[in-house]
This record gives sequence, structure tokens and C-alpha cells, in this order.
Amino acid sequence: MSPLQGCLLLSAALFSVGLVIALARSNAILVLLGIELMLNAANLNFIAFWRFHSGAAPATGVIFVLFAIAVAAAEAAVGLALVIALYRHQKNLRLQEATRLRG
Amino acid sequence: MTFTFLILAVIILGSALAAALRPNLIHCALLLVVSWLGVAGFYLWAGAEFVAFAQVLVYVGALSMVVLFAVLLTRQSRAELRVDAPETRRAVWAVIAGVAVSGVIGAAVFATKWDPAPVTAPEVTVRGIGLELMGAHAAALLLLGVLLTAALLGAVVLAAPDRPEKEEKS
Amino acid sequence: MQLSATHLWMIPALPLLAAAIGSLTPRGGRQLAAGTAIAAMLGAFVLSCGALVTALAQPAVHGYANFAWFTLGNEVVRVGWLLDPLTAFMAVMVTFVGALIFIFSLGYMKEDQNFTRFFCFLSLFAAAMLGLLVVNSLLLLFVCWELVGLASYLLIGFWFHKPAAAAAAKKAFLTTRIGDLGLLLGLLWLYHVRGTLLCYDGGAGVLEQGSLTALAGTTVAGGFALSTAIGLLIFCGAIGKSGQFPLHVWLPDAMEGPTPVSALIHAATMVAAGVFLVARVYPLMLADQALASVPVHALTVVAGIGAITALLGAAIAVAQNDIKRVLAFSTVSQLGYMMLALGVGSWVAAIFHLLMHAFFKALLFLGAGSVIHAAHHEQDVRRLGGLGRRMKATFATFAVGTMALAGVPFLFSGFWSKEAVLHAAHAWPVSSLPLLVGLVAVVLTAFYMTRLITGIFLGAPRTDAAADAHENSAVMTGPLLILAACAIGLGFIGTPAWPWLQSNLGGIVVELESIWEAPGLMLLSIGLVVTGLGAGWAVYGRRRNVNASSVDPLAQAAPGLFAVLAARLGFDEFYAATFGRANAWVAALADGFDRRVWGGLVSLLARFGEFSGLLNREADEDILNRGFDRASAAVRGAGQTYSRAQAGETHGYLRTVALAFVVFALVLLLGGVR
Amino acid sequence: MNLPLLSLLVFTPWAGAVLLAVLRNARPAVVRTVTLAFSLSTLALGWAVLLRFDPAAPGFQLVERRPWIEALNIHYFLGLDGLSLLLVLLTGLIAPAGLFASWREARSPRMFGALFLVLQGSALGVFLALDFFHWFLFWELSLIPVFFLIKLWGGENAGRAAYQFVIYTIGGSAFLLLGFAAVFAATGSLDFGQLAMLAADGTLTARLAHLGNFWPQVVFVGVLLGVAVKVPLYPFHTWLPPAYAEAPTGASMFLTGVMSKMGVYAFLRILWPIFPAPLHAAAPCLLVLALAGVVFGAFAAMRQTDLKRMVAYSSVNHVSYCLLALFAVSAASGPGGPAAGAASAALGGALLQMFNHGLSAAALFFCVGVLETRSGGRRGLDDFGGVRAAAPVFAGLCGIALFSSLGLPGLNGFMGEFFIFRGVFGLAPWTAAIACLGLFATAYFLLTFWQRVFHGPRAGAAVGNWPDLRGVEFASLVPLVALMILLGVLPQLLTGLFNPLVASWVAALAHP
Amino acid sequence: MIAAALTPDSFLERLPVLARDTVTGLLPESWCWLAGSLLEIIAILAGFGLLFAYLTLAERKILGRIQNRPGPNRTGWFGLLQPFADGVKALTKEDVVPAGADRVLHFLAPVVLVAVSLLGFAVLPFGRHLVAVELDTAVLYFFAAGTATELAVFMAGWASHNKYSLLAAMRALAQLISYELPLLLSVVPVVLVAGTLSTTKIVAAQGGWSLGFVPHWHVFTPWGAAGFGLFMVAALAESNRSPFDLPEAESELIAGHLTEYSGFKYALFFMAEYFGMCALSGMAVTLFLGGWGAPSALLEWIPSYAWFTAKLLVLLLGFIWIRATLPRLRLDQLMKFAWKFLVPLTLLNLANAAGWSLTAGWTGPLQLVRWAVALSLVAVPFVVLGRTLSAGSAPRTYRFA
Repeated sequence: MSPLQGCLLLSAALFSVGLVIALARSNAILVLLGIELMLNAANLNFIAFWRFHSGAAPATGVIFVLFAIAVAAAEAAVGLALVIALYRHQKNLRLQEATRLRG
Repeated sequence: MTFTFLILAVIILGSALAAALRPNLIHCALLLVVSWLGVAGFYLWAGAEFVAFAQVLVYVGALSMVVLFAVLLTRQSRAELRVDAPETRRAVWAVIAGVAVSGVIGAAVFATKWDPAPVTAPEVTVRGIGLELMGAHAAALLLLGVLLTAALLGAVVLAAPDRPEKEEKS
Repeated sequence: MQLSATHLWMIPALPLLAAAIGSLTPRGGRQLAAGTAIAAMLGAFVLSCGALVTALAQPAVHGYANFAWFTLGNEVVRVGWLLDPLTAFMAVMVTFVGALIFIFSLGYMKEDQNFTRFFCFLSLFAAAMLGLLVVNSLLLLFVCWELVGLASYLLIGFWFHKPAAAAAAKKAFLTTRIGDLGLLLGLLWLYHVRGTLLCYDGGAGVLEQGSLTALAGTTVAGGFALSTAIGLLIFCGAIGKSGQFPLHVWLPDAMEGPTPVSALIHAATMVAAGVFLVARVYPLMLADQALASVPVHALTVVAGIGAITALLGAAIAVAQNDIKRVLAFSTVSQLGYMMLALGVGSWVAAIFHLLMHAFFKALLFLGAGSVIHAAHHEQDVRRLGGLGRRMKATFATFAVGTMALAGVPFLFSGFWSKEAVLHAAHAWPVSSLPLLVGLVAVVLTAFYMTRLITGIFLGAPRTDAAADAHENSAVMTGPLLILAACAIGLGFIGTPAWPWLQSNLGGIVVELESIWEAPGLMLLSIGLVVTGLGAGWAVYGRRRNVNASSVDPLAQAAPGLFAVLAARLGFDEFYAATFGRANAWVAALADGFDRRVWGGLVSLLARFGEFSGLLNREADEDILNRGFDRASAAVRGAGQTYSRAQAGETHGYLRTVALAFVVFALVLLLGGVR
Repeated sequence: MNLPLLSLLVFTPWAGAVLLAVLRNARPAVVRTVTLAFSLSTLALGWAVLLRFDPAAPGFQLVERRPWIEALNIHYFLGLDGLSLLLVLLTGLIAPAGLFASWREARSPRMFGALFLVLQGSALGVFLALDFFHWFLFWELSLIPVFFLIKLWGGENAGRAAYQFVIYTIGGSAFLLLGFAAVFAATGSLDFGQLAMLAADGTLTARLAHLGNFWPQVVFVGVLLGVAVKVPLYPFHTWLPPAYAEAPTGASMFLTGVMSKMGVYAFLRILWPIFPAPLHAAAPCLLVLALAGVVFGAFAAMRQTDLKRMVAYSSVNHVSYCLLALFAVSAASGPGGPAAGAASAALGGALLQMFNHGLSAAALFFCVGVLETRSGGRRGLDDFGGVRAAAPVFAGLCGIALFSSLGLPGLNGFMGEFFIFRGVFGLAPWTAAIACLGLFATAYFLLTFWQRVFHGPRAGAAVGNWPDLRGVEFASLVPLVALMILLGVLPQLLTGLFNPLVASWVAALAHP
Repeated sequence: MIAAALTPDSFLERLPVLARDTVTGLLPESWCWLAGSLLEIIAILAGFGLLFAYLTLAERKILGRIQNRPGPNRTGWFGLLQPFADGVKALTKEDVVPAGADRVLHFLAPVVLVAVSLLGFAVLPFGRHLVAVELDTAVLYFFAAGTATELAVFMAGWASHNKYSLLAAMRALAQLISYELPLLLSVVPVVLVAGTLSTTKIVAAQGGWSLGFVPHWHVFTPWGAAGFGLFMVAALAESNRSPFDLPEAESELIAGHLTEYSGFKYALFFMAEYFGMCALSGMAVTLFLGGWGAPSALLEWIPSYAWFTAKLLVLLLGFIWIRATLPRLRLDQLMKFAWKFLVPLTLLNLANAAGWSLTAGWTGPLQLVRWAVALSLVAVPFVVLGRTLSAGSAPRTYRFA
């Protein structure tokens, strides 16, 4: 097993764990965190390919990850704001109850 | 396949899995922070220092704080921090989906013939990253700035109370 | 003292300086403003005399001094000063008459609030007029041409609180501007063809032989020579400025201005600028004379216009009652004479008449001003009368002016210059019509001047204002006396016996004998003058017991004709009904285009957008929706079933995505893509 | 000593706007002084630029060129030639005068000043930018302050006028942007100089045609529309009278003095060098439109009873003279080239006219503004009478501005118009002959203005206490009027700046 | 001798390195790196541990002098043994853990805090050859490491199961997040001008003198002075020092997140606070005060680490002095101060620094212009913002006091 494959497997596993968290837990914050984990798994892939795979431009992977981190930060900010709005609305964070479109 | 990598993998996956199972929300959040730190360690191991520190700065320094804040703001008593255990049916489905996804990706990873890895890590200096960001990716960087501003404003708007507070008499 | 062309600019510069000082002088600084203006004018007079001396030393030579004004693109715009006898004589006349009128104004405008402003404007006018005379570039000439128009505008509208004065000023400016546009086009054409507007420039000037040959040799549309076309366009400017038919309508109205202004600008100098202009570009006007095949020669048109104007002006003057109006139409008529002289080929006669006319017409206007001032601004002849006994000096000088204008033989300058014009017309081979017109105008001139002078000075005062009149102070009568002296004496510089002026103007020694070729003509004209005077005396001189409201004898005799003449042949009404209306119509069209058509188009576009939206909605609701309603009723049933999968349950969505990914990835993997 | 003078020129007003935005609680007097000081910076810096400017040197001077977004080949590129310098100086003159005109503005002078300074900076940016990217930014940015100036400080129908103005111009700009997007797609460059070089050897057309056969035409029409609306060219001018009329006086002055020049500038900087061939093909039609602008603009002004609208229409008329010259030259270009003398006179005259019209139209708006403040907002043609008796100094200065505007020789307006006519006559004689109608009509309505407002007995709003010019008004009108006289006598003060430029344009025309 | 002492590479200068090499020279080649690192860690721990000990003493003594009392003077000569007495006391005290507390986190919090606050020392260049880890991204590393302190504070507050502690944790989070921004932003200009994230290179960029006695330290430029001031203010807040010590305000929150800690855990918190203070001061010295550089060419013979220590001590003294002088802020004032004053100022300062480096080529009279513009860009916003900030906060009137 080459290092690249190891990294990719790690990333796949991390992604799955994130997915499981997002799917199984009902708390909206945790779902959001699961999604962040999935994003991290993707970032891991970028770095893995950048490090262990020839052919890419020297800094592309790094740049990609930096952008992804920044976007993740934005996403988290908006997501958590949504969480707070959700909480204000239904006084709990159970995502399965947040099914109504009307306010 | 080094020892360091294995340790890191254990930290990352272990804390993530623990987070998936713990009932206490604060613990979950802190465990995920550990997982993120592990990812930062992975970046360091892979030679991407800058990304590693950025990861720490953003995830550990900022995101975790926001998450913890959100946790503290969205509870009425300490007891609420113990969140419900997952419903069995959904949990089973979740595990099935997770296993299927990792299985598929794993299969794809093994099914693909990879080129041999380069011996040395590509040389990337901070200056290089900076020049790249301001040069080839300048437009993306600008857009990102706009995105972050928009997200910030959006977050403020979303989180702000619906009704305006009464004007304070000062 | 001599003044060369290089220093010619000093002549207009002096009044300009006075104008600048005057414009900055506060209202209280009466002496300063008037003093500088008069001093500048006298200085300019001295300089002009110096220039005359220089010019007379070599009368056939055009002395000039050219220099570059500025550069535009890759074109150097050059201008210059020109000194020849024409310039010099005109300059002397303008400065001399101008200085006298300035002095007269001291008395006439004494009570006016805007005294300083008046002298400022007068100086500005003098500067522009003198500039017009001394320039060697038609471009600069045009500049000065417009500036005299501006000064005229300002001075006609000097009593701007009177609506009539303000309207007259505007009318004058706009009417002359129509002519000026022709002049502008002519200059543009000339500039384009020749690349310069310098009159004389060592062979390259537009009035020099090379240019003239080229211009006459080019044919433009209609078979005209280029020189004819340009010449006629330039003549348009002269028509406007010199009050020629059909643009004469502004000149009588311009009498709304103060009388010294009328004397200076609308009698002696500015209105003569058109004559001067034609005389200046005379080589150009003459260029097509040698061509036989052209439809019409430029000068023929000039002669025709001049003849019509001469007759028209004299005829209308007969039926006017306002002193200044009579004199104004008389000016129109006399300018027509000058044009006629130009047209028939004798620019020397024209300039001779111009100079003489300047003196005696200025005299007449100042005399009228003296009367008006004394009679508390009463200008209507019918409401005056009997002033001869009260204002002896004015009466005497006015009588001298009248006789000069009427052409009373031998002693008076007008006689000699008018004879020169008539002789030139007689010698014209093309047609005898101008001569006939000129002779008829002679009778009319003598007639209406008799009517005027008897109306003002003889008989009994017909109103209290007239009865209360007193002779004015020396500052007003003094200039009258000097001008009267000139009106008598100056004519002798151009008599057939001693054609000094003619010789010096043209640079050719004029033979004595040539003048005496047609003695019959002179006798005829003398006879006509006597007829006119006699008729006038017969009709008006012996009237007794008339009052302000009695009807004019001519109106009794021929009421229709008199009414038409009194209404100035209805030119104003005609123009208002045609050009004025067309103008308003085009304006309304342009405005309407903007408001309705273009604005409408824009709102139409907006409407179209609205409409298409509306259409879309209607179509959706009426046609598409009904069908869809039915279909959707069926779909709704199915949808309700499916909607359970879309309960807003986030986890379900996420799970579906994950499983879908798995399925697609499996398909790809098993499908053997790599 | 290599200060980035041009950047300073552009950004100093903006810095002032920022400063004003910060000075939240400052007193109006302080705000006005600050605004004026920053506005005057243009004049001072323009003078500094003038001292270093060498008219004889070819190409752009004081160039500042830095890579900006290298991925898109976009540069921060400022530079100036005689044309730009002329307009920069004009801006430097008009902007402070405009501020003076609105000196007594009581409604939030801080906002007004800030918007005005933003506007000023944007206009300068348009005149100095040499890369389409930020040129277009400046071009569009200038709309925003104008919109607010009209909407918030304008007259009764200001809202409608402002919207009309912005939508119209933005509509035009959309076409412009579209055109340049295609140009960029075809060439990968937005640099005016490079594009002009590409256009000169026909590469541009070829590359555009490579995108699709109709693209060269589409791009030209798009750019033309964008610019034509801004100038405005005849049928696209309907936004102008309401916008100029409803804007506060200071903004009207800036609009007519500077913004309308932006359009002509764009014609000279963009259409002229980058699309010479299509412009040549379209020029006969455009000539007719410009002629219509000259004639109909003047005649339409005759019908106006609102003085501001009248002056606005006179602006349409005067700016159309510039276009007339440009189109005449363009129509005559081609193999062999036009008559060099006529072409250079037309172009030089057009440049002179740009400056002169800026001066005189701004002064006229200023005068109408004075009338408005004295009469409490009335500005109808029949609302006044005999103002000259009440305020002789004002009447005199306004009269000079009027006569300058109607092209009286000896004042600046004549110089531009005469040489435009001289050039156009050589290139398209009938056009010049018909355009003379415009000259007559201009004189007609301006004299009507003067007669109804200033002459006759005192009537309407002119009755009662009617002070003559106050210190501030006097101080802002006198320099403008003095310049009118000075430039009427010594046009070389301006022509010296752009003569070599015009000569080079003419030379370029000869070998198209 | 003097000549040798004057060279930058004198014996004194190389003494610590020589010492390390002597020790590692005794070991086999493959152990060298590990041993070197260990030695460095030990040196830092020992050095700063000692510094911590005497800093507490100094603080107490100085506070005492300022409040006109002697301070600790019973243990040892002038009380010099007081720190050790304190240490022994802390070690022997009972470790109390509240009943409802989250035991794991309660324990982890001080440990994490100390560990994290020590991390920063790794990249500080203490001397010409004295930097533990030479990193290309050192500055980033430093602040990344520092961010974890917030987490530790939160853990302590939350784990204590105490209302005051939790409130303190919330306050601490808000404060630390708010001041993180100006702290980082005030560093960016330095990075921008120096063009590097490496601490050693930043120090090297400040080498040299004008006229032999005006060092090229960043603090001697307008933006640098402003940045230094802003950095120090933000650092005060980041290390929870007075007047920003709201999270542990004794009078309001009964020492906040420290309420439920006692004995050695409390000592660890105490230690971490001083370590954090030292690390931030060290960073300030590195970024703005020329690091180990001597203030004059004539004084170069004094070894570089001595200069660093001297500067560090001066800054720490400043911390103490401020604590003795200023009263504590209210929470809303604190937040307002960060967001409405510090952040805009740092942003403006960034622009100012950018302008400064763009105009680096200006000479002669233009230099004066450059200085005037830069100074006004510092002074004018400071005055204007300061006024607007204080405009709203007139002395409060209390209706029910």
C-alpha cells in the first residue's frame, strides 16, 4: 500500500465518519460538525494528491485547501447562525422537527 | 506508511468516531476539535506547514469557538446538553450509508493504478503561496473576500432577533 | 506724424482700453469714464491722421503687417493689420465723428443713471469698429464684425427697462446674425479653398491675383463661378449689417436706443460697415466680371439690392412721423445708394458717399437728438413744430444737414457724392434701372426732408413740450456746428474739379474731364432736387393752423398708399407670418420630437416590457394553466405519494444523496471506467 | 521626485469623501471647507501635471502602469495626453465652481460634499484610465453619486429624472460592456493602446470576425450605443434635459461641464482609435444624427420655458458640434485621408469646444442657480424681468457667459465653433451649411433668455429685495468669465496642449 | 580583545550554542537532533520557569511599592525566596474537584493551557543564533498555537459546573475572539513590510542603523509605533491582564473560571498566564523592537540574548505597571473598544504600512511628505475614532443606585 492509498483511505474513512455523524445525530450543531468533517476529509485528499502524486502544479493543492478552509469558515458561520435562528424558532435543535417551511 | 501517519490516523478517526458516539454535546465538539488538530498534524506530516497552521487557526481558533458559543447559546439548562441518542432506525441507515460510501471509495482507491509517488515533497514557500494567491488566483481571492463578507453579514442577519429591540433611552 | 501698419493696432486699442477702464468704473465715476472715452477717441483720431499720412504717401500700396495668432493642430492661424487709403479715410472719419458724438453725449446723457456704462459701451463699439477697419484678416474682420453687432445690441438695449428697446435690440442682433451666417459660410468656403483668410500676404492673400484667378476659374453648382458664390455669401453679411433689403427691418427699430447711438452706430459708422466690407473685398467681387458665361455677376446682385433698398427706404421715409424713424429710413435709402454705387462698379463713389453721408447724417441725428432732448423726449413730428425760433443753432445746423442730404447743389457735400454715384450708375453698361431708381430716390429724399424740417422747426408749437423747448448747452451745439461745417466744406475734396479723394482712394489719378462727360445728368438731378424741395414746401411748408392730431396731407390724397408706406410695406408682419412662424414651428417640431417621438419611443420600450410581461401572464393563466390544471390534478395525487420522501427531513435528503453517490460510483466502477 | 501624480489626482477627492464620511459631527462650515479644499486639489495637482507635461512628446505621459489582475491581463494603467490634461484642467475648474454654486445647500452638506467628491474622482479616473477595466469602473462609478445628487437634492421631479438618467446610461453601458467583453474574448487585452495598435493593422476585426462574422459590427454598435447615450448623441438625449434641470445647481454644472465631456472623451479615446473602420462606415449616418442634435437641440431649446431645461438643450446643441467634427473627419478618412487642414481644424476645434462648452455651460447653470436661490426656486422664463436693474454685476457676468455660449467672437465659444465649422465645411459642406441654422437658433433662444429675464421693467420674482452677487458667487463666477475672455483672445493657451496630438491624429488618418 | 568583542560573532554571542554543541557532541550522530531539541526545551522551561517565579515576586513587590507598602519581604533576603515558598504551598494543597464537574475536562484544562502557552516559545529568536525551531511560517505558528488557550479557558469554565465559571468562560471567549482580530491585524503590517512570516527574518529586516544610533526597528516608523501600541493593548487583553481581566474578575465573578481550582492546578493557570504574557511580549520585541538587535552599533558587543532579555523585561514591567494603574473595563466597553476602535485602527494601520512600503523610494523633501502623511494617518483616525468612541459613553447616571 503506497502512502497515497493510505491517505486516501484515511480520508474515505473520515468522510464516512462525518457522514455517519451527519446522518445519525439529530442535533443540528452536530450535523453541521459532521459536514465540517467531510470537508476536512476532502481537504485531506487535496494535500495527499499534492504531496504524493506528481503532475499537479507546485502549489495548487495548497491553494485549494486554503480556499476550502476559508469557504468552510464562511459556511460554518452561516450554518451556526441558522442554528441559532432555528433554536429561537422551535426552542430545540432537533433537526427532524425542522420540517416546516412556514415561519 | 510511517508510524507518524498511523498515529495521526488513529487520532483523527478515533476522536471522530468517539464524537459520533458520545451523548454530551460539549464532548462531541471538543473531540471534533481534536480530530481537526489531527488533520492539522497530518498536513504537517505531509509538509504543508502553512495549511496546517491555517487549519489550526481557523478550526481550533475560530470555528471551535463559534461552535461552543452556539452550543452555549442554544440551551436552557445544563441537562439539555445531553442530546438524545440516535434513533435506531436512522442510526442503522446512517451506518449502512457510511460503510457503503467508504466501501465504494476504498474500492475505487484500490482499483486505480497510481503513478509512483515523487520522492520529495513539492517545495512550497510562504512567499510562493502568497505570490500565487495574489497572482494567478487573485480573482478567486477577491471573490472569497466577498463571500466571507457576505457570509458574515448573512450570519448577523440570520442570528439577529426578528423583532427590533426597543430603543434604549440613554 | 506717420503711423505704419505694424502699429495700426494702437488705433482700436485706445478705445478698448477706455472701455476696460469704463467697465470697472463705479457708477459715480462719471468724469473718469467719459473723460477716458473722449480722450481715447481723440487719441485714436490723431493716430488715424498719422495713418492717413502714411497711406497717402503711397496710395496704391496695401501696407500690411501679418503675424501668427495661434496654432491649431498643424495649422498656423495668421492675422494682420492692413493700411491703405480706404482704411485710413474710414478710420479718420470714424474717430472724428465718434469723438464729436462722444462729446455730444456728455450733454445728452447727463441725467442718465448709467452714464459710465454708456461711455463704456460706446468705447467698446469704437474699438470694434476701428478694429474692423484696420484688420488684414477676414477672420479678425468677422470677429470685429460680430463685436460691433454686440455693441450695437448693448446700446440699442441701453434703456433695457423699456420692453420695446429690449425687443429692438434682440431683433437687431438676430436679423444681422442671419446675414452674418451667410458671411460666415462665405468665409469658411474661402478659408477651405484658399487655406488662409489674410487679405494681402505677399501674393498668397485671398484678395491677390493668384487667389482671384483660381476662384474665378472654379465653377460651382448652377454655373456660378466660385468667386461669385463666395462674394454673394459675403455680401449677405453686408445686407444684414447695412440694413439692405430684405434685412432692413431691424434698422428703424434700432432707433429705440439713445440718439447719440443712433447717430454714431446706425447712421455714420456701423451700418456703413457693410459698404466697407464690400469695398474691402472688391477685388473678389470683381473677379467674375471677365467671365461671360456666368448666370449673374456678383456686382449685379449688389447693384440690384442697392437700388431696391434706396427706393424702398426713401418711399417709406415719406410716411413716417417719428423724427428718428424718418432719418433711419433715410439712412437705409442712402446705404442703398452706396451699394448701388458699389454694384455699378464705382467703389470710390460709394466710399465718397459713405464718408460724406457719415458727416451729414450724424449731424442730422445729433440735431434730432438736440430737438428731442430739448422737447422732453418728444419725437413725433406731429407733436412738435415751431422750434426754429427757440433753437436757432440747432435749426441752422439741421437745415445744413437737410440740404446736404437732399443734395442741394454746389455748396453741400451731399451733392457731390450723390452726383458721383449717379454718374457711376449712368456709366454702367448693364442696365439703366439703377440710374432711374437713383433719380426717383433723389426726388423722394428732398421731399421727405422738407416735410421733416418744416414739421419740426416751422409753424407753431403743437404741444406744450414743443412750446417749452430751449436751446441746449454748448456741449451739444458745439459738435453740431463742427459737423455742419464739415457737411458744407468736406464735399470739395471729391468734386469733379478736384478729385483728390478719388485719386487717393483708388491710387489712380482721376482725370478732370472724365467727370464732365454727362453734364445733362447733373442738371437733371439738380432739377429733381429742386422739384422735391418745392413739392415738399408746397405740401407742408404753407400749412397753417394744424394741430397734433390733424391728418397728413398725403394721407388725405392717397390714404391707401400712405397707410401701406406708414406700415413700412408690412415687412415686419410678413416676416412674422412666414419666418417667425416657421421658426416657431421647427422649434415646436424639435421639442415635440423629444417629448413625443423619442420620449415616446423610450416609454414604448418600457411599455413593451410591461406588455410582454402581461401577455406572458395572460397566456400562462388562460391557455397553459388550464391544461396544466388538469394534468396537475393527476400529478398531485402522485405527488402526494412522493412528497412523503420530501418531508423537509434533512437527514433523509442527505442519506439519499449518499446512497445515490454510492450507486453512481458503483456504476462507474463496474462499468469499467478505468 | 516621481510622485504618482495621476493616482493622486484621482484618489485625493476620494480621500476627501472618506474623510467627510468620518467627520460625522462636524459643523457645516468645516464640512464645506474640507470639501472645497479637496475639490481644489484637482486644480493644484492639474497645475503640477501641466508643469511637467511636454506637449511635443508623443504618446502618454506620467504613465503609471502596474499589473493588477495578471490572470486577466488587467493593469492599473494611468496616463495622460493633451486631451486628458485638457479635461483634467476643466474638471479642476468646474468642480470647485460647482461646489460654490451649492455652497448654501442646507440639506446635509456632508453627504453632498462626499458624493460630489466621489463624482469628481470618478470623472478624473475616466479621463486618466487607459485600461478598459478600471476605466469602465470609473465610468459606472460616476453614475452613483449623480443619481443620489439628483434624487436627494434635486427638484420636484428629481426622482423620475434620476431614475431615467441612471437607467438610460446604465442601459447604454451594458452595451458598452458587452462590446468590450467580446473584444476581450477576442484579443485578451483591455489596454486602449494595445487595442488601438491591433485595430490599426486590422487584427482586431479579424479576431472579432473569428468569433463570428457579425461580431465586429455588434461590438461597434454596442460600444457606440454606450458612448452615444452618455454624450448624448441626438435621439439618445431625452434623459438629459430632465436630469440637468432637476439636479441641484452644482451637480448640473458638473454634469454639463464635465460629464458630457466624458462621452466625447470616450469617442476620442475608444471609438476613434479602436474602431476606425466601422466608424468610418457609420459616419455618414452618425453625421446626420449629430446634425440633428445641432439643429433640433437648438430649436427645442427655443421652446423651453424652464431656464435649466433651456440651458440643458443648449448643451445638447454644443456637444453635438464636437460630434459633428469627429464624424465629419471620420467620414472623410479612408484611403488618401481627408484634407489635412480641414481635419486638423475640425479636431482641434472639437477639443477647444469641449473645454469652452464646459466653461460657458457651467457658468450658465451657475447663473440660473443664482436666479433660483434669489427667487426661492423659480426658474421659469417668465418668472423674471428687469434683473439687470437690480443686479447689474450679475447681469454683466451672466451676459458674458451667454454670449460666450452663443459663439460671440472675442469670447471662447467662438474659437471652437469657428474651427469646427471651418473643418466640417471642408469635409462635408452641406452639413456645415445646415448646422448654421443651429447657430442662429442658439442666438435666438439665448437672447430670449437674456431679454425676458434681465431686460424690461422689474417683474415677477425680480421685484423686491434682490441682492447682487454675494462674495462666494462672485468669486466663483468671475474666474470662469475671466477665462472665457482670456481664452477667446488667446486660444493658444489651450491649443498648445494638444496641437501635436491633433497633428498625430491627422497623420494617422492619412494612412488608414 | 575589544575588537573581538565587538564582532557580532564573539565568544559571548556563541556561548549558548557552544554549550549545546558541547553536550550533543558527546552523543552519537543520530541522537544529536533529539538531544539538541530536548536541551532547548529544557533551557526554555528552566529559563522561563525562573522568570515566572521572579516575575510573580516582582509584581507583588512593585504593586506593593506603588501602593506604598513593602510587599513580600519575609522569606529570604528581600523576600527572594517567596516564589519557592509559594510553589511548595501550591504543591501541598488539596486538589478540590466539585461534585458535578466534568472530571476529565477539569483536569485537562490547566494542562492544555500550560502546554499551549509554552508552544509559542519555540519560534521566538532569543538571540542571534538562539531559536528553537526555524520555521518559514513562524508567526502563523505562534498565533495558531496561541489560539488553543481560548479552548482551555472554556474547558475550565465549563468543566467547573459553576455559574460564575461558565459566565467567565463565555466572557473569556467573547473577549479572546474579539481581541484576536486586532492582535493578528496589528501583526500583518510587519509581515507585509518585512515580506516574510519567519521571525528570524523579521528580526533581520530590522537590522542596521541610520546615523549609527537610530535603529531600523519597526517601532520607529509611524505605522510601527501604532502597530506596537495596538499589539500591546490586544496582548493585554489576550493574556487576561488588567484592565482587561474581566474573565477572572474577583469582585464580580469570584475569579471566574479559576473559582473551582485550587492547589497545583491553580498554580498551573497562574503559570500559563505569565507564560502567555512572556510569549506575547517576546513576540512584540521580535516584531517591533528589533528582536535581539542592539539599539546602537556601539553597543553591539553586548550579546544579543542580553538585549532580548532586557527588552522583554521592560515590556513585562510595563504590564505590571499598567495593572497597578488602570481600573477594569465594563464588558460592553471592552467589546466596543475592540470592534469600534482597535479593529478600524489596525485596518487603517495596514493601509498605512502598505503606503509606507510603496513610498519606500521617496527621498529628500518627499521623505518629509511621507512621514507627514503616515503620521497623520496614525494620529487623525486615532483622535477621530477616540472622540466618537467616547462621545457615546458619557458618565452613566444610575437611577436605582
